[in-house]
Amino acid sequence: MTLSDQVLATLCKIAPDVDPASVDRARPLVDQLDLDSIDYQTFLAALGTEHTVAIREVDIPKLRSIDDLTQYIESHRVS
Amino acid sequence: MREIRMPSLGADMDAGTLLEWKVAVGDKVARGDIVGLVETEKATMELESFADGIVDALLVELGAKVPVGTVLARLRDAGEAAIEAPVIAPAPPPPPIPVPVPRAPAPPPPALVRSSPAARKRARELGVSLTGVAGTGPHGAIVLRDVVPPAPRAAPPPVRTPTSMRQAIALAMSRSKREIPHFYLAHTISMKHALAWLTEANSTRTIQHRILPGALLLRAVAVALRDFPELNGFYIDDEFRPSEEVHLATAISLRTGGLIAPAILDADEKPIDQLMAELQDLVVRARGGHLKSSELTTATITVTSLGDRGCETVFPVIAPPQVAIVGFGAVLERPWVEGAAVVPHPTVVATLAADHRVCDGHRGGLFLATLDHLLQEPAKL
Amino acid sequence: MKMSYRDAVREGLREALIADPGVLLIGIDIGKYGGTYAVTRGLLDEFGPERIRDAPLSESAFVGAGIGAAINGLRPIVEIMTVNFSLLALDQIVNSAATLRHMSGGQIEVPLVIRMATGAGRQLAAQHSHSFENWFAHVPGLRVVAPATVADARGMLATALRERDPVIIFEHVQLYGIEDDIEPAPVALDGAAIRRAGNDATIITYGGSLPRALAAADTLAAENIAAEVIDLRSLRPLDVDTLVASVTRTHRAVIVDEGWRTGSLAGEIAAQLGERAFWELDAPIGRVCTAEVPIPYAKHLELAALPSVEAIVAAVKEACHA
Amino acid sequence: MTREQILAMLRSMVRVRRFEERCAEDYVAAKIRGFLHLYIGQEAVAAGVIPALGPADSIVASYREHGHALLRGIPAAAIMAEMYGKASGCSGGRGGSMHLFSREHRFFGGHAIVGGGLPVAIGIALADKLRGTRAVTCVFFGEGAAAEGEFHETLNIASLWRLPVLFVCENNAYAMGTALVRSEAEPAIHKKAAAHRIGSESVDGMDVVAVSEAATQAVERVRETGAPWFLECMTYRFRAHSMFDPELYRDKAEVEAWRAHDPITTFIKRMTVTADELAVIEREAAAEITQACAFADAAPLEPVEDLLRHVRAP
Repeated sequence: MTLSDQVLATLCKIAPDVDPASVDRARPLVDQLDLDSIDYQTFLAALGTEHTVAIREVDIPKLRSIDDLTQYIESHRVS
Repeated sequence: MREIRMPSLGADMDAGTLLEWKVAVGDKVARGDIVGLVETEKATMELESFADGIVDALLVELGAKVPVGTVLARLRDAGEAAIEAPVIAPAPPPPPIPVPVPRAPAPPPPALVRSSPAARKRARELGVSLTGVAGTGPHGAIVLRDVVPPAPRAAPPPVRTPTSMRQAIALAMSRSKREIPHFYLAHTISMKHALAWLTEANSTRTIQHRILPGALLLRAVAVALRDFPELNGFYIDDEFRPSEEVHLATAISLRTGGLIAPAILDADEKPIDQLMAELQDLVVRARGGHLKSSELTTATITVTSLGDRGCETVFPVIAPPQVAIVGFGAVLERPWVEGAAVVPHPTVVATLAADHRVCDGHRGGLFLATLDHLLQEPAKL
Repeated sequence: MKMSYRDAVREGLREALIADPGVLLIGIDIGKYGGTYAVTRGLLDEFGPERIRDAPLSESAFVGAGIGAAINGLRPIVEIMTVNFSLLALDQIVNSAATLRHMSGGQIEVPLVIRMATGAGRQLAAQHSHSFENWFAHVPGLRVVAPATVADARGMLATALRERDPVIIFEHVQLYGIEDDIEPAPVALDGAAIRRAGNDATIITYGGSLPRALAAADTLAAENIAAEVIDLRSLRPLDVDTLVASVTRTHRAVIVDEGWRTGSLAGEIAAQLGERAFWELDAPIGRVCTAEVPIPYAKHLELAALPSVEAIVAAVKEACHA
Repeated sequence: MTREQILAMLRSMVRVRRFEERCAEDYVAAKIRGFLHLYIGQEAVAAGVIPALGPADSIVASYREHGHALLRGIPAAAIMAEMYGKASGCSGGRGGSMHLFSREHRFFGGHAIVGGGLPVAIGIALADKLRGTRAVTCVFFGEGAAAEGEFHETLNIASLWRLPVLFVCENNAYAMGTALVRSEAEPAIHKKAAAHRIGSESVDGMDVVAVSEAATQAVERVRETGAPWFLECMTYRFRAHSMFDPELYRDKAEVEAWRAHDPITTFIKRMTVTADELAVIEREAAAEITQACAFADAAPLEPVEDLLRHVRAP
């Protein structure tokens, strides 16, 4: 299971009604799914915990798609 | 040859004891004669002959208890020869009824997960195990709502608001429009200071404890309400009952359609971090359908926010028996006069719908002004 | 056509008397006095003393007479003023009416309708406030119905008169005054009716308890709980299929029954649901019955004893684990 | 009375007597179970009253009703088959000794609740009255019924509504184990009818001729006037109340004294019935009973799959 798949799986756990196959990993998630700020915050917090990465406040506006998040985690996680 | 048998002298009689013979071998007997005495549980009864004849043989000893129908004596007709017949030994006593050997008690069943039949059936249908599922039923029992389909599911569930919820919303809203004379006020508030404070506050917090603008707005409403009791309480049996506590209901839209408004209890006494954590927990549980009934029923006022992608202004409907509702539109950049210059500011339109039976526009306006003032000094919230 | 429950029963009786000369009414004070609950007012003048027969205070004898007349070709409708006095006629109802067809190997039929008022709520105290529908609903050979709406009160009698065996109709004392706009038409005696649809819980009730069940459903709706309300209409035979179908949808059942809990009709229904809808149950079957005390005279005590809207709401919320 | 009428009366009583004796024998042989109440000693009442009723008239009897059923015309075979619990019994094997029924003979039952048949009887009469059929309903009951509330309720309504009912009280001095004087303040049962303004009389229930005359007049009177009549027949049962009643409540001497009034032997003496005439009647009765028992023995049981039949109309 690639890191990108793991990120998508975490999203689906937060929003069980989301069909993973239909998510365009390049496009911003808020444009595709009915996610409000709280859902997104819960999603970011879960990613931070699962991949032990400190997502900084200033970076958040740039983390809009699955690809953005996957690259950010790869480069910032403490491995 | 005719027989005299142990008579059935009662619906509940199985056997009888021969007490006495009144005739001897060779005696002449006529139909209807009493030939002996028999004892039943109930009483001593006469033994009657239903035939004429000469006593040929007495076949049962006195005192013998024999089943109904046992041949007790034989009569021969006048001309018949006597038959030498051995005296029949008394009938063997009925075999003792075998007393079942008590089986060792079955070993106690494995510690059962306490769950309702419907929950177990749903679990079987979904192919999920119940172990480890946290039950929200009585004494922690797993009930239907605790059995959720395994994620991810192939087909997205059809967007269908459970009819009961739609009906409930319809009933409450139409009652509200019927009974509550709403008045509406709107006020645009600059969020420049608030957002700046948030960005600074979040930079010192981990992603898990990040605070969102929504939580700040809730906090501001809760604090503002301290000075406006007439907006916080219930209108029941034609009178307003102000509430000591401030239980803020937050309207949460559900992806499967419909709306639910669980309450954050005592919102005015909770610091911003706790408010944020509770808000997040409520949204997750609301979406999973795991809300406690007390959370659904005790709200003293409701706050509804359309979120960052909604429209500018919301004109909400009061949820009876409450008497007010605060609405927030999307936070948008708007031109803002600062001194002599016009500069862009992030702003939000705050609205108030209130029950004119309880308070008037003047007090409503002051409430929104107080809200504005509080949001200009976020650090104090 | 707008009419009260009482008017509906009277019209049903008038229609029966007009339609079949074999029909006659027997009961205490049904003629000159016009009926304790004024149901038979005016019938004596219209149909005469031969067919509207005021009986002496001899329940066993005049119910037995109704049975005999039914055996011998007439269509009597016997009124036992209230179920409280039916105890005096219980032997004739159970050992004669319900049993003659069987003991005679099918030769003797007893096409008899018996009407009785039932229930409490009018501060008539213990001897005049009984609910014994369950006693009669226990007896094979009887059909027992409980019209809870004006339409059923108007329509059940004509159907009952077509039965070739005894039918007992229970009319709750608190329903006589309710009014409704109905079209007079015969209705089936069988089959429970869903008086209010809902998917969160099933409230099962009959007769005088229906209005309280509906009120409870209103209260529950305001709290996001949509309760389905089922009116049994027939107490023997019980339409268990409809109940099972509903509980299969809602997974929760609460039964409201004005009888005393122990040995009640609610107990029988709970047992049948336990047998046939076990795998659909998400909570124990709730029962809201009269407290096990002779009905007290004082209003506040009587109300405390009888199944209340609040008790029904509480039972449903408990079933919903709310 | 003609010779024919005399022999007919004797035949009635002898048929009932021998039938009941065979029932006792079959009960002891466990072919008949449950309760069995024999009519031996009281034959004159049924033999006197039943022939006075026409085919359109109705009869309601108690649990001691084998004699009434037999003399009303229900075949001995159908009655015995009912005792054996067979499907071809006159009640389909569903009623047994205490619940003999025949719609065809308007024989509306054996009723086993003491007094239970009384209200049903006036109902049948009410229907006949309203339909103007001039039919009479005759209801038989023991003196024990007079202590039941519904006895008085029934007499009052019969009189109040003027119903064509002939009440026949078979006063055999004992209600199961209780002597009449120990249960009724006023042991003369027919006097109770007067309290409800119903004409009544008492007659020697051991004298079939006296019973017949009284019954014939009573039936005609009821038919003509449409009003009820009360006939008390003083009679006696020679056997116990039922098959396992040890008769502790009466002494043998009393029974023997009543045997002297045996309705059959006294009738034979009084009417100088010859040995030949008696022999023919006895032979016919014996043949009837043997045939009945053979039929009952061979008759099939009702299949258990039919258990739930006869509860409601098909």
